[in-house]
Amino acid sequence: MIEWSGLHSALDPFGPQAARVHGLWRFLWIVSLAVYVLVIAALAWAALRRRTPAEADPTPRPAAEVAGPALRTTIVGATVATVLILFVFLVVDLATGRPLTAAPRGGRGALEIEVTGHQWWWQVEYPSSRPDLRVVTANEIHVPTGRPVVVTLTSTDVIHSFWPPSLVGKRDMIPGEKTSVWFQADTPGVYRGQCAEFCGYQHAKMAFQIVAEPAEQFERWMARQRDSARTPADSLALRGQEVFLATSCVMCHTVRGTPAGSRIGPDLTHLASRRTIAAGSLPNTRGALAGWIVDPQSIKPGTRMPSNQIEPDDLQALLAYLESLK
Amino acid sequence: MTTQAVRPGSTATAPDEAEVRAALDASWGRPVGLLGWISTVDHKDVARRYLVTAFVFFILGGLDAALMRIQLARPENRFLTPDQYNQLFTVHGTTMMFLFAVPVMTAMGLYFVPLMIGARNVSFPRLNNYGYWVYLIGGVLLYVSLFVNSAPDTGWFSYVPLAGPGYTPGKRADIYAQTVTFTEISALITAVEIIVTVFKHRAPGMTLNRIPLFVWAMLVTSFMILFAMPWVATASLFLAADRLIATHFFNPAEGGDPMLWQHLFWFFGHPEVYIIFIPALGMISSILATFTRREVFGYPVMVLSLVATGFLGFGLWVHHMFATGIPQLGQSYFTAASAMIAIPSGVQIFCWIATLWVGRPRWTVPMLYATAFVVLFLIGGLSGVMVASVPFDLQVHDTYFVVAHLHYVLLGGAVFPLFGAFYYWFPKITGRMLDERLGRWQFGLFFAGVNLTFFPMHYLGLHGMPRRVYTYLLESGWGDLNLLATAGAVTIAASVLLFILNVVRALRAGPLAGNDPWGGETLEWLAESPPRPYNFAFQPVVQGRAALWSRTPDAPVVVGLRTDMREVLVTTVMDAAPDNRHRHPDPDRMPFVAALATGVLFISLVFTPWGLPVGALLLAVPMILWGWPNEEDNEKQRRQERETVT
Amino acid sequence: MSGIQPSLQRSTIDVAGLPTTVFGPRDIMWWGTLGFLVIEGTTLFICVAAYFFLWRNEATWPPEHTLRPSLFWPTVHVLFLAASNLLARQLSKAAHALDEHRTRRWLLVLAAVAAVSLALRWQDFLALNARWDTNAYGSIVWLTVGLHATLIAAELGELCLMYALLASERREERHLADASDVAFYWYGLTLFWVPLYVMIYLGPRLLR
Amino acid sequence: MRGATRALAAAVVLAAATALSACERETRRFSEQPPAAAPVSAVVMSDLQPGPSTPDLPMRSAYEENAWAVGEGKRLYGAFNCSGCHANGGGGIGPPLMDEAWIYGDAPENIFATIVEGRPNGMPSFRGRLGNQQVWQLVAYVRSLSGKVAKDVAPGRSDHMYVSPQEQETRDTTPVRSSTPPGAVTP
Repeated sequence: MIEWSGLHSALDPFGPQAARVHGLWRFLWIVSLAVYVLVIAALAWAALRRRTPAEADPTPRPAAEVAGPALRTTIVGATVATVLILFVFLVVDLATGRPLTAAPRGGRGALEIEVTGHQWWWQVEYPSSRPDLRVVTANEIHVPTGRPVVVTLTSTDVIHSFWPPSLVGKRDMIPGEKTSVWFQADTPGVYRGQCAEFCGYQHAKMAFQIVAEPAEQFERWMARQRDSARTPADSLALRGQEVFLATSCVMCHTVRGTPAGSRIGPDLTHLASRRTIAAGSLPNTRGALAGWIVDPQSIKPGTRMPSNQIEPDDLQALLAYLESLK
Repeated sequence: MTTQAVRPGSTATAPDEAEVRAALDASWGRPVGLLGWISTVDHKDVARRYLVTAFVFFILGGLDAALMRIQLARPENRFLTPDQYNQLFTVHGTTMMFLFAVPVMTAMGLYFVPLMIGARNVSFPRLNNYGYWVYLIGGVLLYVSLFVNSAPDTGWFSYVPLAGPGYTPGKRADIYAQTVTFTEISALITAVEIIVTVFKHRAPGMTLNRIPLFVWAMLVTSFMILFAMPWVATASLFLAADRLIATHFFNPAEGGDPMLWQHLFWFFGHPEVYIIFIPALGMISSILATFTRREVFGYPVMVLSLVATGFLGFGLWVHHMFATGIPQLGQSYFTAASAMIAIPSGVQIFCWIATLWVGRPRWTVPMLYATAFVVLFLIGGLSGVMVASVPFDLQVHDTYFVVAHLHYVLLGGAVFPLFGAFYYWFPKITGRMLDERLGRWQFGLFFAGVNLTFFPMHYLGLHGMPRRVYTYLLESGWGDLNLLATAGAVTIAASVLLFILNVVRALRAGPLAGNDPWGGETLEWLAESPPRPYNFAFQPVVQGRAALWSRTPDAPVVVGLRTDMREVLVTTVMDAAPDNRHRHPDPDRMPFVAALATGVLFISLVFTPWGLPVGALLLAVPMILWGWPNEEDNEKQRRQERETVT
Repeated sequence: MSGIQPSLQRSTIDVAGLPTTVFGPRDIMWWGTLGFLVIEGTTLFICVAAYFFLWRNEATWPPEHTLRPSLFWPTVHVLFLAASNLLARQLSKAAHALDEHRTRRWLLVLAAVAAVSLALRWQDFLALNARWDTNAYGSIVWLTVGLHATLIAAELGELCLMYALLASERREERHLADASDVAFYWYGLTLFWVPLYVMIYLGPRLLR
Repeated sequence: MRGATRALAAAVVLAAATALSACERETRRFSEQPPAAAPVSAVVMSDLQPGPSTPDLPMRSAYEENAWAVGEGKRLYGAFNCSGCHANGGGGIGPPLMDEAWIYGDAPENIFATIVEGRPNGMPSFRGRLGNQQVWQLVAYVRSLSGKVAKDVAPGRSDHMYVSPQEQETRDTTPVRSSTPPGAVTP
């Protein structure tokens, strides 16, 4: 059961890319099963068949001497069948592969996103020629349904791999290189993705989510993401902002609209609008957030976020502030 | 000159066998004591040590896996930390590939190739001994590092930049690099041994088309080792240099390239699979022939398939890198090549089924294992064809689907035949029989355990579970199948325990085997069980492809080699016609000392570049003494020993 | 199925008349030498592959701010090594002729050649004009030249050992075959260097 | 026989020594307060003391034998832009960190104080902004820049442009007390 973390299976395709591969899988599976049953049946028959006394002669002999010409023909036939099946496999493979690697239809209309892998989170950027229209967020990718999305991938440290199985197969993110992949989500929903190249201690908990929503809703989301964070109205959250800016938070995180501008960790400008924290490891609830701030190392040992000793009052204020970052 | 020198002797010239044996026992014996033990040059001694050591590493690697399976049995389990888990999965993979699979396969070759071709020993016996000690040092290095919490933790594939100096501080990845170096040295030595032995030491009459299939398999494997292992050795040299002396092979900011590592590694890594798998094919052919009482169907086709697999194995490496974004044309080529390698494998399976069909099968434990090979390997082979497809691979690459695939290939395709081979050849190695009833239980448990552990993993992978994760979320829904897999791992462990029990019982009180308990086809069954250090009192002359089955009662034997010292017959490459006599080395301690010096060299290279000159100087001493003839001294010593005994 | 029961009555092949000193592919040491040449050749080939792989990443070769390798000493060295094969040939001939005295002499000459070659190798390193830790180009050329240098050093040791052996009382006729294998190894060693020289020192000039 | 046994024993001892030294070097301490984690108060800001003077106890940084901590220090050094002033140890706006000259002392506690408290002429105070563990990691790394940690603990090259030899290669030098911060010598 997948509750808050999203759909995550190559067998539950929700886009044209994953659907094609799913079709290919069904073909492969059925052909393989047929081949397997045939070969094992032949093996069982050869092993267990009743033998005439002449056939059961224990004197060692070359097999070819005992075998009739029919056996040789059978082997040649089986080999030819193998070659043919492999040939069909190649054709089907190419037929599936070409449209997958080809640029998406409606090329110019595609949404462009840049995703950068970090140990162990994902930086998501919606580029724009106008700096004020750029959107930077983390670990959660919003896309409109029914529109191709081209993702440019790179990494700042080690090799990661971008993989939302319900939408598209994986593509490695290699430092010093740019790779790309495209997908399209047909149905609104939350699709989980996970790093698929071993990248160190928290490879297991380096996940992201793709939230597919109708175009209007997506545009609304984009508009909100472009905004800077509002200065909180209530006093507790205001004090939380002070805590944020006075402690170690500010060393790594950005909250646009405040002096906090470090790019080492995820951008927190609209943290409260996200579904999860800690790269898809925890639901974005107050309790989880508090636990994550105080003791991230017991949730994700080795993560780059240090443990923080914060007075309980300050923590409550900080949580109130972070929850105000809608 | 050659042919005239060989006199097809009359029927009355054979010397008395008892006398010959006594003389050979004296000249081929091993010195006593610990020093004698380390100085052995007998291929069987060395191979037995390889086998036992590799089996110990198999158990250690299995324990690594068991700990991983405990950790993964439940979601969000806290049995292991990610640090420990990463070390364990790295050591598991490195152990199974470098310390178990390759050495155990080549060790079977080292033991049985000389016996099967009717030779007295391998070509370069001291080098052979050196190779074993170097391998042992490499393995001990890895496990010492694990026990002091310094084991490599970047995977057996050790991708940069993660394994580079920037992201793995300390010495963990350096230990990986040097472990690889040690095992590659040993594997390369074994490959040269086997190739030259097969080329130059075959018994007279064993022309190319009479070479047993197992020997063909080992020959192909050795050639693959020769051309594949230098790639990973060089790659690990680059890695060690990047980490120790700040070279930039893998640093993209200075013109290096992380992809260089992947190409170098997989150009070795893919042939590696066939290096493990091809000897297993040879084992199956041996077992099948003996227990069906038929020479394997289609000998030329079988040999060609082995050779074709050897060649094709080098053309597939990129299919491990589809997710990195290889150009479309390249992808299609590698898909086609990967699919093509299914053809020779298929042909061999068909030929075996045909042999079984016309044969008179006896369902001993080795036969059960050989048959299970087809049942299991076929699953791995078919899923292998699936992952050759780029679009499909992009979904399942680096997921548990691939974990399932590779374990079906390596366990089904290599470990099952290997266990069959253990049961089959155990009587030859030890002189005693393993218990059939225990063997059947062991087989059953192993078969069930492997399927229970690895079959569910196909499903897990398709449902998105990536490899190399130390845990997974409760929400993922992967918990139940993981628990099942852990139960399977327990079953495998029980089976391996049963095997150890069987071996211990057989060694203590197993029934004596005699020379030829199974009615075997090939020459090893002509020798005693266990064979004497010189293998055969008189080297046999081969009269047909099934060396023993075609042997006539009046088959000629080779005489005229000296018995007062070690001398072996060298034959021609193609026709195995007697060509010259070679003075065979005596036991020597220097290979052991040289291995220690090699150990100092490479282990100190983990810490300082000065390890190279210092280690090289250290190594020079035993190497010079090794090159210096010591036969006369040995002769003197032997005489003294004999005098003190009498 | 039990073991043979050789008796005085069985037929035999008598090999007592076969020679114990043979040369070339008839000798197993020759095959061993060939095996190691194959391994070392493969290793150096991998360096070549890595060199061209890294080349792809750069707009210019050598990369910017890196000097091209100098030519003079490396060219002297490669010509010297190529010419030394004539000496190795003499060694091989002397060994084939079973002439201990001449074999010893040529072993000594070749050892001197190897020593000179090691000294020239030092110049080869200097001529690279790049350090191993400046960039990937520097790394690959240094390592390639260095790997080949270890082969020369090992061969120097082997030559000295062979000379000492043939000068000692332990010498036997069969050791002359080993001496001819040393010459065989020398051919391989020098043969490897020629393409490596072309790649490392001429490559950046030839293929721009 | 005896020779071999002795060689074997030597090898075992060597291996054991290497292995033991590995224990501390390779530990990954993701989360802990280092043993010397409260030394901010231990940093003496005044030379005056009541009673007889206490002898100086040299302090050892908690992480100088731990490769992972030094590596983390290196990462933080880059992440927090220490290189903005100190470059990769060669100095710039701020003093170089890889030479023998130390204005405020080269001892771990001195460097700790310099980071936490800041120094006149431009060194900011990181008090409250960094956890003690992070500061100690930085201290260990800064000391590795001038060869003050063991070679097998010091980091190797990073995946960046080549600017200076890797930390493993820098040699330890006798620290000299330098009186004038270079930043102070302004025209």
